[in-house]
Amino acid sequence: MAIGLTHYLVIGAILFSLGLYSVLTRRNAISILMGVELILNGANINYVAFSHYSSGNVEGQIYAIFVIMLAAAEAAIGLAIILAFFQIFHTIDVEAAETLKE
Amino acid sequence: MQAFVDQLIQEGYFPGLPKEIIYLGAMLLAALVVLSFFVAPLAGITSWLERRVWARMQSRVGPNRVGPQGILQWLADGIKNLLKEDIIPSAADKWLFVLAPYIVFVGFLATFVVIPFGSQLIVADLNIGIFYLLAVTSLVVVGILMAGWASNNKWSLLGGMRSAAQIVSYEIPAGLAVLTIIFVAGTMSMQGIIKAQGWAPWDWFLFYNPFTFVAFFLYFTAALAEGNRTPFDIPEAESELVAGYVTEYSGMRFLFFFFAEWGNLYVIGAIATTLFLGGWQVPPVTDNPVLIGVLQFMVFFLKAYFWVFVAMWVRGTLPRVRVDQLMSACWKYLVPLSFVSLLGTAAWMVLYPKGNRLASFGMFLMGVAILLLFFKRVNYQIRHSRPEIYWKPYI
Amino acid sequence: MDHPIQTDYLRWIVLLPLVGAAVNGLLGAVLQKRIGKWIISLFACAPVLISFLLSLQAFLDLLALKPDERFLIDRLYPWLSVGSLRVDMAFWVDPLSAVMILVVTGVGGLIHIYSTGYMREDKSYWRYFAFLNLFTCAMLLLVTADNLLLMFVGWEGVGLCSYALIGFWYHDHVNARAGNKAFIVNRVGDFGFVLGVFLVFWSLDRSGHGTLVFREIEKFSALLQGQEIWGVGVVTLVTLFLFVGATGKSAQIPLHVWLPDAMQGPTPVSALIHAATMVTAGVYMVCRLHFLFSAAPATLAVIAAIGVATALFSATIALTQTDIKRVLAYSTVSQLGYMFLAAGVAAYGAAVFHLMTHAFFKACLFLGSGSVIHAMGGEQDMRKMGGLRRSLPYTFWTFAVAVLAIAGTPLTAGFFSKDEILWQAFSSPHGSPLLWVLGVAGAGLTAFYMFRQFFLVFFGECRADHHVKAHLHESPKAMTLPLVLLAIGSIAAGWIGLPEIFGGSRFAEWLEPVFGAHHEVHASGSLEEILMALSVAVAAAGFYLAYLIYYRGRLAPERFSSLAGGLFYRLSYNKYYIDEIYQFFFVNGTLLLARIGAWIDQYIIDFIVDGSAKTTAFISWIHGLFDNHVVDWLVNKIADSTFDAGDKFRKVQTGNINSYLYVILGAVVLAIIVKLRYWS
Amino acid sequence: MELATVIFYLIAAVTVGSAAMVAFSRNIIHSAFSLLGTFAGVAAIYVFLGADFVAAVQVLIYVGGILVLILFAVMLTHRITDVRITNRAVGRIPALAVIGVFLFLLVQTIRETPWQKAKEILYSPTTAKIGDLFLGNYLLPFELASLVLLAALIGAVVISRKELKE
Amino acid sequence: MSTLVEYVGNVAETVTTIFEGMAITFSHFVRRPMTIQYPDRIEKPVQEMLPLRYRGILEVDLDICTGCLACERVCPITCITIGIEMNKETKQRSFSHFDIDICKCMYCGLCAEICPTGSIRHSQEFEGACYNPAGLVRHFVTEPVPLYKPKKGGETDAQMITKVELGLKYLDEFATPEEKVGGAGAEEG
Repeated sequence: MAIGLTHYLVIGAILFSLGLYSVLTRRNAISILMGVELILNGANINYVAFSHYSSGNVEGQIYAIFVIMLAAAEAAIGLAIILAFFQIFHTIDVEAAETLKE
Repeated sequence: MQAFVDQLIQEGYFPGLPKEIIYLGAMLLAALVVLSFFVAPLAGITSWLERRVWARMQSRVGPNRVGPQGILQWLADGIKNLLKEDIIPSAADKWLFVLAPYIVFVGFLATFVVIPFGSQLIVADLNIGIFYLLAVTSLVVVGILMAGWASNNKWSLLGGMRSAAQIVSYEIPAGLAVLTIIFVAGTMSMQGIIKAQGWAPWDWFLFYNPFTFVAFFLYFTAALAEGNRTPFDIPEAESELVAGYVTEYSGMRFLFFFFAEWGNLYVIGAIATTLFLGGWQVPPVTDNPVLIGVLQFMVFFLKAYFWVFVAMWVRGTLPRVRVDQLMSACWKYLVPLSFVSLLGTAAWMVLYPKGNRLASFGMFLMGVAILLLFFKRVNYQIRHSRPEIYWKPYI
Repeated sequence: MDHPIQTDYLRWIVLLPLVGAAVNGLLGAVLQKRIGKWIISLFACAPVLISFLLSLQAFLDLLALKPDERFLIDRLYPWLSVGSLRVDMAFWVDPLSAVMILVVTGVGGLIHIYSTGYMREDKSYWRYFAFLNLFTCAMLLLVTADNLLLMFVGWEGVGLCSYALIGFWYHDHVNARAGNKAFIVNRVGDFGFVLGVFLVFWSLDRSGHGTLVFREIEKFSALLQGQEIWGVGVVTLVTLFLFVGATGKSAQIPLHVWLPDAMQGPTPVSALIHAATMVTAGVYMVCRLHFLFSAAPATLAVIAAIGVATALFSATIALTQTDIKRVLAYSTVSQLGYMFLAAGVAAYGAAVFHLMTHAFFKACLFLGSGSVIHAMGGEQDMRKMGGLRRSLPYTFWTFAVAVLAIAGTPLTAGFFSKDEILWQAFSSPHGSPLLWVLGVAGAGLTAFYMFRQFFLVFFGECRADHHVKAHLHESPKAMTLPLVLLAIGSIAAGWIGLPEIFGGSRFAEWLEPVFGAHHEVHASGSLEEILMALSVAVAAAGFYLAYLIYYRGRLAPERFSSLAGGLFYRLSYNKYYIDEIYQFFFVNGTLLLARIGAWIDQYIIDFIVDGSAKTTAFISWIHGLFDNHVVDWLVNKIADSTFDAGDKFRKVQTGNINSYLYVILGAVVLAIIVKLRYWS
Repeated sequence: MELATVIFYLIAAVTVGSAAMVAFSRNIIHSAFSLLGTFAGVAAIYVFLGADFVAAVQVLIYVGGILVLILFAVMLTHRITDVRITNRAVGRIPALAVIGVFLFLLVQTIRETPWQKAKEILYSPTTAKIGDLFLGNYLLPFELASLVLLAALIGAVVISRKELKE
Repeated sequence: MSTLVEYVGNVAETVTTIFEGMAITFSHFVRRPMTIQYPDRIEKPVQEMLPLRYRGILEVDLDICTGCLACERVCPITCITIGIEMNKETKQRSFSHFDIDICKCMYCGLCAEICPTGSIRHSQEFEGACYNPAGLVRHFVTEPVPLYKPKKGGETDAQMITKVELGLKYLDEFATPEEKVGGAGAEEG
């Protein structure tokens, strides 16, 4: 079977699911962040694949670049939050952050 | 290169083999040839030359025993390292420890894909060439961090993190300086950038306008920092961190790191040559394509190697900076200045969309004047200390 | 005409003052402290002067073209593109806006220079010049705008800057209030303007040619004919709305109230606002859209009526004012009335001509009065001045020239322009003899009050106190030089627009490509001469009366002020109580409504509430017993169970990303299943 | 089988494999370094899709920026000298079940949907086109993105700044 | 403003100092190295080029050693061990062993300084490498050697005279530096 759109979409879906799994099960904030990166990468593959196979122009790639850019911003902010979190709670287990619950 | 392989296939040199396999074989063969007959000697000889140059600047002699003038010293060192025991510390993270040198090496080697040694001598003239270069060199960071962490040694880790912070920081001024040239050339292809310049020095982007002139030095400084070179070699500062992230490495893996480091020096020179110094452009002296190719290669190689020499020279001159000085130099000085040069070049492009020949000539003359001033200072220093002038490069 | 010449320097006419404003506004405080005020002056004056030179360049460029092709345009970039609306950031110069930019940058530049002398002692020197430059920029944007929307930006810009400049000395509450007033009254007008713009676009868009570019509106304005909203022609409605905007900006009845109060700002600001820039915006806008106005005779009639009414009305107020600047302010309103009168009889050329001449002599008057105030140490009451002609020679002579000009003395600029207006009011198809009569009456009043002011200030005994007298001094060079230049302009500017009988107007020729050919003259040349002579005679009468009363002292002013028991005098002195009426109807009306509401609230509703409360209290006492034993038990039970339930449900709200994600994911999975099962 | 196909499957295997490492590894450092494989694999996939510029951006930003940031964060928040850093995961079984169902459904959807086909599939340099679009149709988002980046920059600085009082 | 001036000043200073520094190193680059190439590429053996005061490996001339043990006592790391025994038959004392462990020796020169006859001294030899650490302990006594007793009225044996003179010359050169002769030492005396 020749490589086609479906292959790329399936890879994207797998990456997405793995990222989701990571986000679901991890208790470590950085691991969650890594899961989010996987999710974004999965979505990006879809963008570029659609751009290549479905629309034939580069607009999908533009979206991918936007996503990458936002991922960079998100990582910076996320890690800053994690560091602040670590300074307060001396752990990065997200279960520790339940002081708002009470 | 593909055309050449196609031709060979056409002429029936490989009967019965599928085309892809031949391509794969050809690629591997080419890579092997380049690696063992160009990259490895290059890195090795650079290591030898550095020791010689450095020694002479400190009134010493340097290695001169193995082979004529010690030129085979690198080979001896390499063989010695290959024969040494390959130690993996028991507390190290074995997989990452093994993997790290390869990642560093891949990041270094991948740059050779787009380095234009001549108008024909390039592996692939990617249309995003210089961008690709910036991208693959960032692989090195990961490798260094990996090495630092996997060694399970605080010096290694500190060295790795310092190195990563340094490289990530200095990527910004370097990228901005590169961007000024992309502005001027209007392309990211390495060949395109070279073709936008001429063989004459005043056609080089170095003298295109005052801002590119500054950008060149900013780029060179930032590139030295990215290559962990003195005066920015705090990641492997031997007086503080033993050997930084390579502390625990030995044998072949150790060799890989230093291979990458010295090879990187040449890559830095090559990029600087491509961006600012007219690359392989030669005066139109002959029509013979082979001769022209050789000439172009020579010109490019020498220009690039000159900057390798300058890096050694800098190493012989400047002391190592402190970590905070390193960071403040980057963020307070290099980044704003490279922004200035970027915006200045943009303004220049608006003012003179076709460039300004007069300004280029003026800048060139200024460059010559600086050079003359420099040699005047050298002459003064020589006379001042009344040493015996000794022009012999060998001893 | 369809292919205007693309240039690239027009933008700098507008942008240079902006650059000046930016430099002074952002770095001014530092520069002033570190380097000195001269650098501020440099950054403030140089851009305007360069703009003036560029304007001259544009003017000469236009001159070099054939009359029908006199258009320069400078397109910067597409600004907005929403639906069918395409708006470019584009500046254009045609003969009309060429006149305007010359006036704005020329007179404005002189005012800038003047200000460097006038404001020298002020601490917020840089802030003043930043706003002044911004103001100039906004005004230039307004006049060079290629489309209505861009014009509106300038329109609002001058409003904003006038607010800032009028309230420049904001430490004084009165000044800040004056700024507020100007701003709010302008908003009323701007609302009309915006409605007009919307309506233009909407109705053009309905016909398939939605645009806001002037030339295109002109091209498609025929499409508006016949369209109606609520039984009124769209053109009439549009022009009326736009005219509301113009009344606000140009201080016509009934929105004129802000202008006299705007005298609270520094005097050069008054000069800039009243002579050259902001108030002329309305006139300019009407002239710019003359094709729309010409197509709406009803609006023209309204404009002419309001114009002449304003001219007369404010002239009568100016008769009795004692504040030197207020007299000038009402005179401005009055002169603007003349301009609208001209516009109202479709004599746009005359309006613009008067606008231009007025710019010169009114600027001269304001700056002269500023010089007087400067000399008097801030005193503005004319009753405390007098005999200043010896102490202030330059001011005196330039003021004299300007007064002659505004009074319509023959051979001065004011004479030619006012006469043109009056003649057009008489002879134009939209005019009538009645308008002429009223106009001439206004001219007579103008002559009177201007000479009254002139005599009060410069002749007779000095009525100032000792202290001030000792310090009387002529203003510095930076202030007298603009005065002289403006005085020369007050004379010379008229000569480019000679009436028909004296050889025809170059000015009218110049504006011809914009406004079309002259109206057919339906009265003979001799009639024009007679009318001219009459108006001069009336003005002369005004002068003579003032001469008698205030120079010779033959007639006591009280003889006039006590007419009809002083009614007229008090009316005029108190500005017909317009401010009070507005206060009463609009401000107090609102307050009264609020009070009525409060009263109803306090006495009626509160009574009902109190009464029911007492009743309820009684009933509840009875219920209390039942409540305590039966209901409480029930309620407590419910509360307890709710609490329990909440305790259990709280566990859903874990604050944990993972558990939320489970829920989200579950929903997504369900959605996909449903999609695949039932809709595929 | 064509060589390109083989390489594609190879890259896909690397990508998915290292992504799985990220998701399942018990050592957070291994997770973080496995991201390198994923990012590089995804970049290679972009190359396959003819998106050279995006691939370079992916390597530059993800590998050179985000990955290094993540590694820094890991190293700053753990006792790094301990090799066996645990990476706790809870509720593996239900999560796996849900994710499995989800993935199955996704793949099912992908297979069943009749995707639109491009007229022709081009492999041409995209950089110039992307640049034109960024400064043309996508100017507003582009500017907004720069604003977002600036805000993120300031935000990161503000958040990670040490409070002087404490 | 002053911050800007400072900033530009910093940049200018960096550029000029680096410029100057590069010039200096380049001037060194074209100088003759100070290093003497060893062991080949020099005109005569190194040992012969070394001055008398060179602190090479210690050597002892047992012929003029009085066995006073001053060197053994003064050595801070006790790398000198001397054994003296009485020969019952001849009633003469003689060295049973005289060992210097040059592994330990730190070439401080105290022993040579204190030696009354100059018998222990630094030689010009410096190549001490050998395959076995034990080889680095120098044994100067192979068979018992009698102690040296200075004869009253000077030596008569020509061979002995040269030895004694050599020792004294060494003492003059090494143990009494020039400053002591002309300066402080003379005043004290």
